[in-house]
Amino acid sequence: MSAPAIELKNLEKSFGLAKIIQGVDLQIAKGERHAVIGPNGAGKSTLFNLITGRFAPTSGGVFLHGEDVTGLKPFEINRRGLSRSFQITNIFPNMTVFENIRCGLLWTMGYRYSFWHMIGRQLDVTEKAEGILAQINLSSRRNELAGTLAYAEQRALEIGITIAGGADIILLDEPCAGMSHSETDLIVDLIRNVTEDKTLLIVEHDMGVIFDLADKISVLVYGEVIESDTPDVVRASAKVKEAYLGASLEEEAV
Amino acid sequence: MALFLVNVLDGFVTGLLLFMLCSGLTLIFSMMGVLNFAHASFYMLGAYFAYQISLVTGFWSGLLIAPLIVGIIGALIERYGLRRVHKYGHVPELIFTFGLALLIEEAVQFFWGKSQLPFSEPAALDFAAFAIAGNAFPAYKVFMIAVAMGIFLTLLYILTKTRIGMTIQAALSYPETVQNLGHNVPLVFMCVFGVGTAMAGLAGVIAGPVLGVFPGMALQLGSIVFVTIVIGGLGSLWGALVASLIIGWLQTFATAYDVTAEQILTAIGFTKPEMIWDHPLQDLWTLTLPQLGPILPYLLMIIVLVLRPQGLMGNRES
Amino acid sequence: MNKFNLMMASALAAGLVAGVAAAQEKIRIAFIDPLSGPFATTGTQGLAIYRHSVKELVNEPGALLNGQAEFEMVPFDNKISAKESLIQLQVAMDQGIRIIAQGASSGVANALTEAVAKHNRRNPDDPVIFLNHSAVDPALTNDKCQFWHFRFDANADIKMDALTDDIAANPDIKKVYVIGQDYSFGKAVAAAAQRFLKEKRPDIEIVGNELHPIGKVKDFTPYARKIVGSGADAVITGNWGGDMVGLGKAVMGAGFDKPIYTYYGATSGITAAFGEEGDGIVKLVGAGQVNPAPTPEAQEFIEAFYVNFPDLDFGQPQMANVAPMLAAAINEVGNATDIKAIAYALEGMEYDSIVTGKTVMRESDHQTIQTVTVQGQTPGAAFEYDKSGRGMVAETVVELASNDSATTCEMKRP
Amino acid sequence: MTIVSKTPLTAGTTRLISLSNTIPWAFAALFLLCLPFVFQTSSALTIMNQMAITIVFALSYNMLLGQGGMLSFGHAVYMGLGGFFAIHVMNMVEDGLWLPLPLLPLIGGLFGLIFAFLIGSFSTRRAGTVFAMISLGVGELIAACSVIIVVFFGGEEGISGDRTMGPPVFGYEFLTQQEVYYLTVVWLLVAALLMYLFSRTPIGRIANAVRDNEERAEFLGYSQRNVRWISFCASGFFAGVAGSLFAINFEILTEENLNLATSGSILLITFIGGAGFFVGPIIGAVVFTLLQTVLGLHTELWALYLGILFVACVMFFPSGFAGLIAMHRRPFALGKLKLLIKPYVKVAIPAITSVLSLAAILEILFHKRHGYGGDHEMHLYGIAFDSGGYQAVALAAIIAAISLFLVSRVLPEIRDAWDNANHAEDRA
Repeated sequence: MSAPAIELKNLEKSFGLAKIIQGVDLQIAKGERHAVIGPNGAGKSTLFNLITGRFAPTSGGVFLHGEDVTGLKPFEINRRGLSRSFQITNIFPNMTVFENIRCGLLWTMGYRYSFWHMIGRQLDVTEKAEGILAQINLSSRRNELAGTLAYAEQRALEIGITIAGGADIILLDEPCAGMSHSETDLIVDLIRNVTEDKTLLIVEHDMGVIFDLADKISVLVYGEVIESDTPDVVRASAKVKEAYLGASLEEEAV
Repeated sequence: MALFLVNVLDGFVTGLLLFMLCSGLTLIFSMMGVLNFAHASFYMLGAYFAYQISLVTGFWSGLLIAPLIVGIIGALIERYGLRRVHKYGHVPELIFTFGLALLIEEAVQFFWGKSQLPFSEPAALDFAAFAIAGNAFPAYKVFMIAVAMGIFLTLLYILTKTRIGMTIQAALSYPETVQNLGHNVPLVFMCVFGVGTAMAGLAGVIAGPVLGVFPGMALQLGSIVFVTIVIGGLGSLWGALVASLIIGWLQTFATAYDVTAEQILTAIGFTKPEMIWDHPLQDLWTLTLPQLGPILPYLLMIIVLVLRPQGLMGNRES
Repeated sequence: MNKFNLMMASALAAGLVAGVAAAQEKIRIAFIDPLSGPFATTGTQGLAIYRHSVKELVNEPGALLNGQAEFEMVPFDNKISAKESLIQLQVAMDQGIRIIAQGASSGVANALTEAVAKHNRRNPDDPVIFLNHSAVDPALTNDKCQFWHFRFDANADIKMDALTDDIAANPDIKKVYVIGQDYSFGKAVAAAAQRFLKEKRPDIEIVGNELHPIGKVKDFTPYARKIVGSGADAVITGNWGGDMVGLGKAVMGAGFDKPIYTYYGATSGITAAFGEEGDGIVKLVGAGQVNPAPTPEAQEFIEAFYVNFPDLDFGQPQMANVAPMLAAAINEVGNATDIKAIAYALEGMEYDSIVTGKTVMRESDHQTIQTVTVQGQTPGAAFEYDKSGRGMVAETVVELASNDSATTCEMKRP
Repeated sequence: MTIVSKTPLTAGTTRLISLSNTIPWAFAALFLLCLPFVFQTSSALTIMNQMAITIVFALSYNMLLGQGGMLSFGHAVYMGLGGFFAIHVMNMVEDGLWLPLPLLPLIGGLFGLIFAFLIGSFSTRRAGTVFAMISLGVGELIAACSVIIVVFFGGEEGISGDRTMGPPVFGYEFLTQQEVYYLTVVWLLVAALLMYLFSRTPIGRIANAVRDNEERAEFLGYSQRNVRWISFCASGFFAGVAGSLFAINFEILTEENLNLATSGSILLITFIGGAGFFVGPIIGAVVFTLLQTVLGLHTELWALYLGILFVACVMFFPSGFAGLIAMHRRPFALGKLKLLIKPYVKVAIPAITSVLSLAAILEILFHKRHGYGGDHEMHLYGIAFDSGGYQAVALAAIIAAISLFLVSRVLPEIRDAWDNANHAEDRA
């Protein structure tokens, strides 16, 4: 069997004295949709930041398709086929929606640092960007400045930028945060759509979304994975109930 | 040895003077996130106001009133200028203060002309306090040390012993906590800017008789002040003090000792070319330490920024 | 929009040029010196002296072409920048002005003399003449000399010659400290000091010879310490502007009470800044003299200057020679349009100046030979500087100073 | 730290050479080529040359500030070093090196590029304050070195050369200002076009992305440092070209070409023009050169006015002149620009009067204080009067007060007209 898409080996991260991630081991197979849940402050975002190179781990390792990427910079990890979105909308506010998407495309389409291509003439880029715009349903807002979009549209754009480059591992950090039910449904459809045949790692508070989308769920509590299995098993797990569902989930559901 | 001692004292005076400017700048930067490019211009304003006042009532009242006027002007500029620009972001803020520096220089020339003004130390302090091996140490410089130390101690006291000071200090390290100052943040900003500029004004009054009062005095000191707080670490008061003293001594000692490149090069085994005036490396051979003095702070800053971008004692990055 | 602006720009510029080009029957002299910025005082003062001398010595007496013509000074602000000077030179030439006067900063003078030489080489039928009234870098009349440049001030070497005469006559001076700004002029001063002292008083020891960065030193105290520490009996410096004030105040503040010989240690706020402390200590070497007025005409002339320009000082007497000497050359030629002939007429001209005595424009290098004096800051002088109640009084007077000095100039004449 | 102003480049799929893109360039070229027939004096040509050089320099600066979000206080270094190398090469040509003058800017550009590459290797690691401070330090350092390293920089008097010593190009030896003008203008067009095209390449767009959000760009596969570094190098190249053009025009380079004042004024120029727009620096350069040379001939206070304009610009229209013009795009698109004409004209007269009378107050006060003593006769706007008494100031103050009052009366009308012009449907 080939190496897992993402493998974390005894990953640890401390800020000063505070140990935020304490020895996480996790394997995510290729093509799997994997969700990470856990109460606030469990270290989910930190875990994302460790995988994507935003922070360097204190110890342990991160492997993509068997390759050690521990301590690499975000752009180096991205070039190995991993792309992520952010919990707090992170787009290019002073550029148009179309350009936002296009920025996500350029590196993987081989334009890199090119100053000898006229970008407007690269029909392959344009076509692909238009395709993604259609996919995230923003074609009509194509020439608006991204900063002027409505919140839900910005979230969609965020996902669009993330998947534009065609990375085969997608990390989504609370894509549905702050959305209404109808908007959430749209986004979930979108996510399912765009991550076809890809490996997905997602952090989300909305349990409906998680159980709807995920093939496997890992539960992170105080920087440790206490359970990692199929939704049914997790739902039934006493450990999880005790540590997480018992207290926090009810709170969350309010 | 005697000369060494004299230079230590002189460098100390220079460093403390620099610190008076840097402390205000640091205060403003820490609280408001604004790198005030015009800080040295307020220093210049202080000197000019003090000169004008001294014509009427003498030096001592100028020492008190001039910084006050400068502080009020600073507060007004914050209220009606900076606050307006604040919403556009940090770069326009920096550019605003840059423009302010140009404008103040022009305004000063408009009112006082372009020549150096005869602003001298008060007669009461116009004597040599003591002499070390024939080198007189003017009483005025002793006074400068006293004032600078006084300011430093007052500042230290306010920052560590009073409530408002604690809050300010917290804000120095954790900018987010500025919100804890309560709902009237704009007023606090205005006061901080006023106090910061008033300190620059005070430094101007004190430095005027020694360094001269002329329209270029802000420019001459402007970038050095920046360099100092960047070396010390943006937002760190102790860093500002340490960096000020380092630069004060660095410059004093660099000018005090005539180490030449020729001595060094000969010492490590090179021979001086005979036709030195035609040699492509003539400038290398004729280089002396005093020549390099003024650029040492910039060199130091670049090295510090490359190796330790947060500065010597800074605890946060830009 | 940019095109529109450009058009407006050009329209404005053209209107401007056309406006001034409506020439009067006056002979115009372009005065290109700093009139704004940190050195504006120097330029403003020079312009005032020019205007005064044009009025008193040429126009009112009708001394130009039998009263048929008058001089007019046209000021151009060069902001003491070489680039700006070249632009102003171009503007002046476009306005039909062929006589250029400049003096503040040898750097600018170097740029101008080259530009003038280039222009005259490229336009041999329409030459321009450059009258340098106070840029004293010796190179201008030595290695860099050229036919169209005339210097009316005594150059740095000539001044040093006079200055060292004064030092040589003072047996108390055994050690001298030379300090200057790190650029061509400062280096020229240092070299000349060494040369003349060695020649005139080999027993004098030069205990310090150093250059400091120009305009960059905030606090001269460390330099002052070195000077006091060296046990010097006199200081020689070519510093000007803020560097002069800074150095002077620091040296005196460090307890130095012996002579400080300067090139530019007076007026423009410097005398006021030194005040009482500088009395009897600060010396200045310069062409001509102000206190006491050397001639009754000079007395009258300078008095009138202070009446007309109460806020300014009569600082550089030799500037008053430019207009009358130029007038004499034009009179000799008979018109003001044949610039080449005027230049030839200036060469070798002898002139009896009211302020600088017998004055000769040396043919070999276009360097004026005239009276050079060493003056001391004295309270209660008749013509005061900076309204400070003190002025510079001549102490040593050298007539036709350095008359026989050598030059490396190889003048190429058209 | 990001620039707030918006990028105007909305075109995504337009072809490189579309008609609408070519016309402005062709028009600009034609216009520039015809200018010397209108303004024939050498000084007008010199001013135009200076403008052209400033435009190239400002555009290169805006590659940093506007396009890349890097605030530099030391950009003169690259222009100056490029210029110094160019003038040394010019002197080598005089000694026999074969190089036609029109190719000289390439050399200067190359050296600008080399130094940008070296200095950028450590300065572009971070944006924001750290970048700004390093640029300030490097700028001061090189400017100070210029006085120390005399062999290369010529000390205070600088290095001069003679452009006419190279091989003639098609019979031209560049003796006249006119020939130099054409050389400069061709380079201006080439450089401006290249910089414009650069902004439309992948790296140019990613530079915008890094300016807006450097972290996000990193997660798209781009190293923010490399993106900035490349922009920095390109900017250095064009600054070097500007420096060479300076060398060709003025035949002299001095410390002034490297110092903080020059770096500061290019920031001022770019900002006044509008850093968020490609044409911004062009407008800024033209306005600045005019203020400096033309206004400078008429008043000693030009720098004061410039300072006031600059500060007012930062406070009231931070997107610069170009931003002011761009604001009218919407009314124009709605076909309602004409609604604005009447109120604009109405405000223009009192506004201009108030500006002139306020300037008059400054001028009279200044004349009173610093004018040639005793001589209180003053000429202003073609009127001769006595600046000694208080009458003149009082008169100017009254006029200023009245015209300012009139301006304040017209303002609501403008505001209404503006609202109206910016809405598709008519408002009562």
